[in-house]
Amino acid sequence: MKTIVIGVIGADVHAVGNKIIEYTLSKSGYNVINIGVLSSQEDFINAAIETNADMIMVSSLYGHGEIDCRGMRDKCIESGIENILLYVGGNIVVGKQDFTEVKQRFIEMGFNRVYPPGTSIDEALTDFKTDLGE
Amino acid sequence: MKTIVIGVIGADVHAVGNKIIEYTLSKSGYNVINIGVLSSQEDFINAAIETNADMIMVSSLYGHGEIDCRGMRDKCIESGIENILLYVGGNIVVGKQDFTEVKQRFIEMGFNRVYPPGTSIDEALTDFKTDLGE
Amino acid sequence: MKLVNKKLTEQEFLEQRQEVLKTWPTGSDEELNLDIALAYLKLIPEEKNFAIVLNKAKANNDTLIQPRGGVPVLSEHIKLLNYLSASGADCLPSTIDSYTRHNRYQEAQKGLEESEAKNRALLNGFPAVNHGVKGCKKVLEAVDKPVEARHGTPDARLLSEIIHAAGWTSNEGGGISYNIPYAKSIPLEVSIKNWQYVDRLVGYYEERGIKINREPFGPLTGTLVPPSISNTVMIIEALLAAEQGVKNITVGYGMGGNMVQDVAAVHSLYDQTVEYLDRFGYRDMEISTVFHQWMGGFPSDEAEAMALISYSSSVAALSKATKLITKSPHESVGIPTMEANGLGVKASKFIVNMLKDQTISESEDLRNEIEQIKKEVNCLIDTVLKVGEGDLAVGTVRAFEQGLLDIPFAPSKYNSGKVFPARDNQGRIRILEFGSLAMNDEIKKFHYDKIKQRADSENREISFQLTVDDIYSVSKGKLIGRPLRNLK
Amino acid sequence: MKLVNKKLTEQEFLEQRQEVLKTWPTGSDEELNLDIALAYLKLIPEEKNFAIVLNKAKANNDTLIQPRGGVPVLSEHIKLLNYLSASGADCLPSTIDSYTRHNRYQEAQKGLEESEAKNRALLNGFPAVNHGVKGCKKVLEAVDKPVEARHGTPDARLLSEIIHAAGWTSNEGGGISYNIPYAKSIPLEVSIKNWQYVDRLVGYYEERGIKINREPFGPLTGTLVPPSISNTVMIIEALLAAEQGVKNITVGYGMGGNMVQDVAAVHSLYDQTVEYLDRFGYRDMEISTVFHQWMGGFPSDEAEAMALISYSSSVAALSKATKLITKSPHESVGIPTMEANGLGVKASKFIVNMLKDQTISESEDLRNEIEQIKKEVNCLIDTVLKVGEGDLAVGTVRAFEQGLLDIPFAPSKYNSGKVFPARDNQGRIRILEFGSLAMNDEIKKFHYDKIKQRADSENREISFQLTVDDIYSVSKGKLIGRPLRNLK
Ligand code: B12
Ligand code: B12
Repeated sequence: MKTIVIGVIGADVHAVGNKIIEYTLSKSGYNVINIGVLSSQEDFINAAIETNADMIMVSSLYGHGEIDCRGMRDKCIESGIENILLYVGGNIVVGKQDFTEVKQRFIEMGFNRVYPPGTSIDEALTDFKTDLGE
Repeated sequence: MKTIVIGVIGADVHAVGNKIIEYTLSKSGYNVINIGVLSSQEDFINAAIETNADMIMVSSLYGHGEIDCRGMRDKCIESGIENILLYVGGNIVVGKQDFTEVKQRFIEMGFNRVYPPGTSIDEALTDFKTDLGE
Repeated sequence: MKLVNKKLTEQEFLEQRQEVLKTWPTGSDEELNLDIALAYLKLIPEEKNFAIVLNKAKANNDTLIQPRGGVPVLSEHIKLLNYLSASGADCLPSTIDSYTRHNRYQEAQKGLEESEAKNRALLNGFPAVNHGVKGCKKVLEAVDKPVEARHGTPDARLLSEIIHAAGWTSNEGGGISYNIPYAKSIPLEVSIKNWQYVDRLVGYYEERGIKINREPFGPLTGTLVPPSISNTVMIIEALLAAEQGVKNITVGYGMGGNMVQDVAAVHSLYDQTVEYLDRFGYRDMEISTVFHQWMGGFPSDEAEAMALISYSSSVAALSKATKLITKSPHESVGIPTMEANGLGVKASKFIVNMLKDQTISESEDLRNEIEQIKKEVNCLIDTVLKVGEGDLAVGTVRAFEQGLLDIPFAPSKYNSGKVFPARDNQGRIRILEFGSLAMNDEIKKFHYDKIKQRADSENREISFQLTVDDIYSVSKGKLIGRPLRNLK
Repeated sequence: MKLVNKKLTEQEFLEQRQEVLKTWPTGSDEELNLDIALAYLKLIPEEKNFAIVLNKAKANNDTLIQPRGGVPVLSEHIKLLNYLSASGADCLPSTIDSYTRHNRYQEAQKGLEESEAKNRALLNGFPAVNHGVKGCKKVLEAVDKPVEARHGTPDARLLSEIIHAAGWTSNEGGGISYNIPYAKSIPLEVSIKNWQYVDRLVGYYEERGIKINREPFGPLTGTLVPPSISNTVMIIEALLAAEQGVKNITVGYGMGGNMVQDVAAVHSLYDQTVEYLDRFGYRDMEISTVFHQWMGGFPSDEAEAMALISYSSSVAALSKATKLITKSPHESVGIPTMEANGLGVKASKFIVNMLKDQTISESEDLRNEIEQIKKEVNCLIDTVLKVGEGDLAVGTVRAFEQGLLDIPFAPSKYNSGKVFPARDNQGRIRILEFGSLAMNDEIKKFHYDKIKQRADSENREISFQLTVDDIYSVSKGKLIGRPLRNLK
């Protein structure tokens, strides 16, 4: 059973999607570690280390995702989980921006996959399967 | 009292604006000759000659205005009322087109004033005053 | 032949048919052979048969979405319909251009050719007669939903022949509703006869097992039409159609703007249509209703237009009409682009889905409004039958002649044009000036009181100015045309 | 100091104030001197005083339009507000960014500076504390309508000091509504105390003749919140505010989606707020209501979003709420551009004007729904008072502790999170899983029956899947999340 750490980063309190993600991933056979809303980069990384997780799935809905996610890959590297899969989704920037550009910014930050607004967790499930080698 | 011939040109049956125009112009002190809907260029010109009118006000709502209005100034010239004021308004072409271009087309046809969609008769009243030298 | 409300014999029909098909070259296409046409219609799958699609929706309590739309060039028209279908339309239109509506096929031809040449539409619709059965079949075969001709044609005999032979299984119109609001000098007698023919054609197909839908045009002039007047016209046209053998009828109503009155109008329209058809002995009828989004002057602001479209859809859904005819955010300006038309469809579809399982709760107010409309309709139809000495068609002609039936703002000289409506204090459409309209004193008093109440609250006299203000009001963002000085 | 529902003495308030103002440099601006602030507030014209504008609207039966909106850079924020005003907004917002909401002024400062440098908003709102009184005054002075701070801040003491001293005459929030849905680990006791302070500040001004409006945040998590739960929170917050001297309160409600339930919710909210305030002896209260357009997940299609905005507005207008908070066609994607925000305002304004003179007719169904909500609210508030041994503030904390009060989907660990809602067969929000929610058996049975009826009609068991489906449904264009296999 693969382990996925999920949570909502920064000062973000959008809890509904997070609860649905937990429900959907569990139902799909993953071991889900949900650190909830208002979580820092450290919270995600600590949870991943403790549970020997295969993937960190960052949600950011409220718009500050860009500020909140900066340097997260570096922190992973410092913490010795340099190869962990790092995904981000939700409404990760402020406003309706050109998504190719947005994606580029997050890829450069070291995220493996970056999802545009409106991608529900169900739609992303096949990606996880592929990337986790299932 | 100035005399204005009004009517709706071509195969156009939009009668509501026409009735309101009659009401508004009469109330504003004009002698209104209303030839109604489904009127041909000849109907307008004959009415203008018969009543020695100062202005012909063509309404076209249904979109065929461009076809219906072609050659109207020439017919006025032929009929000896070459200097009559010729106005057109309503929804004079098919669809939402750039109005400066539309206006140009009708000016070239010999219309003195060309009104964009949404100009109600009340808004145009001051133009008539000016042009009729009142 | 004298006008009577009686089914044309097959022979009468076929004789007239010969003349009809001669009126334009495309009338002699071999696809217009009735056997060939029947064979073609038999092959049309259920999901493209308008009558069947409507029956299913009605059984399911669904409100189907249908935009208006038609452009002159064939390939562009097909593109438009497919776009509308993809946007969520359940039924497809083909709006016919105005020259065709007046049987001016020559001018339509010119407009079509110029549109093709200039790559810019010069006609306000699809000239189906000029395209002929072949062109119309191409349309049907290129789409995945049923197609209806929507027009405004006093003499739609050739047009109807062509579209039905091409597999379009619905036709809008009627002898009154496609004359009085759409023509100036065509006698009602003539248009009713023409539409008896159109209905007889449908009856011919029905007798041979082909379901075809007919849709009297409810909104009439689209301008402050009191529900009882349009409902009366709908019921008369349904009865006239039934007599010619039409079985599947969708009676229509154009939104007035006050929610309770609009819902009441659709309910009473349905009830009374069924009731009258039954009373006159027409059996096995399939009746549905269609609601037209606001048919009067639209606001020019596109966000406001979208709001009006959405509001109209809410009312339609609450009325449980079987079909909803949509408008676009370009309405006040001109024929919409494909994209703008699609926006109207999407918004409308969203709303009917949101309201699918909701109903307006039964209330006394709603019941009263329904009763009021029914009373008025009965009053009008009784009079029509009386002056017609029992014949509905004759009665209709005479009633219009004498102003006993009268449609506000209509261009026809066969309409007396003495009725003026105005809104009451809740925005319901009432009658300010009755002319000779055949309403009894109790009804007149009801309307007078309602309008008086409004005029009083606005500190002004009852006058035509109320009507004028109400004509403009919705396009200016208000339901009731109240004088500005009374608003803060 | 122990939490009790008792007005802070002026001394307690002023002592606490000293500490509050120290929490960020802008707190020491001299404009925060209460006499200077009072003098400034006294000069504000009536049309910029939120409380007065609301009172007038209520007297006039109007529904005022207010969008959300806030951007980090001052000049851009002013531009935005003027644009919204020109689009038809009657009241102006200043939505505060999320760092400020969590008192992380340092991060807000960084975001503000980066936004100014990059010419692109990196904050999701206007960092009012960082802009300080001077910046906030510039906002008020640049516009022609009243301004309100809208946020989600458990500790809004400094923020409230700054905005009121700058002449913003309304403040959204409350000790419950700005904690449970907006925080994870702030004890309710703490946020209620903080909001007692905020309310006491308003009371301080009120005592000196300055009207200031307070608006508890009705929608809570915006996600399928049963009306009785949010109404209960509203009434508690109104009572807590009144105790601190607040006089002008606007209680809120977030649209659920079923028209009858929504209208019933607003009616009962108003009635019961007035009733409870009266019962607890608060006199001269000015109460109005605010309706929030759909607060859950929006459809991404902009035409559909406009339809949802318009539908929400229709319901708001029919509910006769005094104010309507609007959304934009960009809702599902991100903070709207100024233009997109304006579209939402225009559409909403159009609808409330169209429906100004209309009311939903009184019906048994509506009355029953109102009675149901009132019964449930009474049941919850009785329990709160009981566990609080008569003290409302204490009772609230204990009720949440024990799950007797419980808000669905809230992130706070001080919320038990055991309540799950689902829609019934008409789309009304009912409670599927009560947890420990303090409802009696009769109420539980009512909800169970309603949900059972829906589950049966969909051929499935009652389970959390209903809730999940209902969370997604509106964004997918349906009110009720029915399984696809049952749709044709
Ligand atoms: C009501 C209506 C109808 C009614 C008309 C009933 C009747 N007999 O009068 C019905 C339903 C029958 C109808 C039919 C059709 N209509 Co129509 N109709 C409208 C609608 C909704 C309102 C018109 C109206 O009465 N407005 C209220 C009056 C008071 O305003 P008005 O007519 O604009 O007139 C004022 C001004 O224009 C101005 N004005 C007019 N003339 C002049 C001249 C001058 C010199 C000046 C200064 C001002 C001026 O002053 C008037 C008074 O203030 C308009 C769209 C809209 N405006 O929202 C479409 C509209 C005019 N119709 C249109 C069309 C295409 C048709 C149809 C072909 C059907 C179709 N495809 O949908 C048929 C045509 C029938 C025919 N042969 O003419 C199109 C025209 C498209 C275009 N130009 O590109 C419009 C714009 C709708 C659209 N966007 O598609 N219609
Ligand atoms: C409900 C809601 C709220 C509620 C939240 C209640 C709660 N505590 O949960 C309340 C009202 C409290 C709220 C508050 C705020 N909100 Co809010 N909110 C919404 C709203 C309407 C719906 C969110 C939701 O629950 N959707 C339903 C769930 C099931 O979907 P979801 O959250 O999108 O999650 C799914 C997907 O995104 C995806 N997903 C999520 N993460 C990930 C990660 C990966 C890797 C993958 C593959 C998928 C994935 O899967 C999830 C399940 O399918 C959205 C707009 C919208 N979507 O319509 C705005 C929205 C998210 N909020 C927004 C904002 C700005 C705020 C506020 C700042 C207030 C404001 N300015 O209006 C505050 C912020 C509070 C804070 N500190 O975080 C903005 C964000 C703007 C931006 N990014 O540019 C949005 C987009 C609205 C908008 N257009 O302005 N909000």
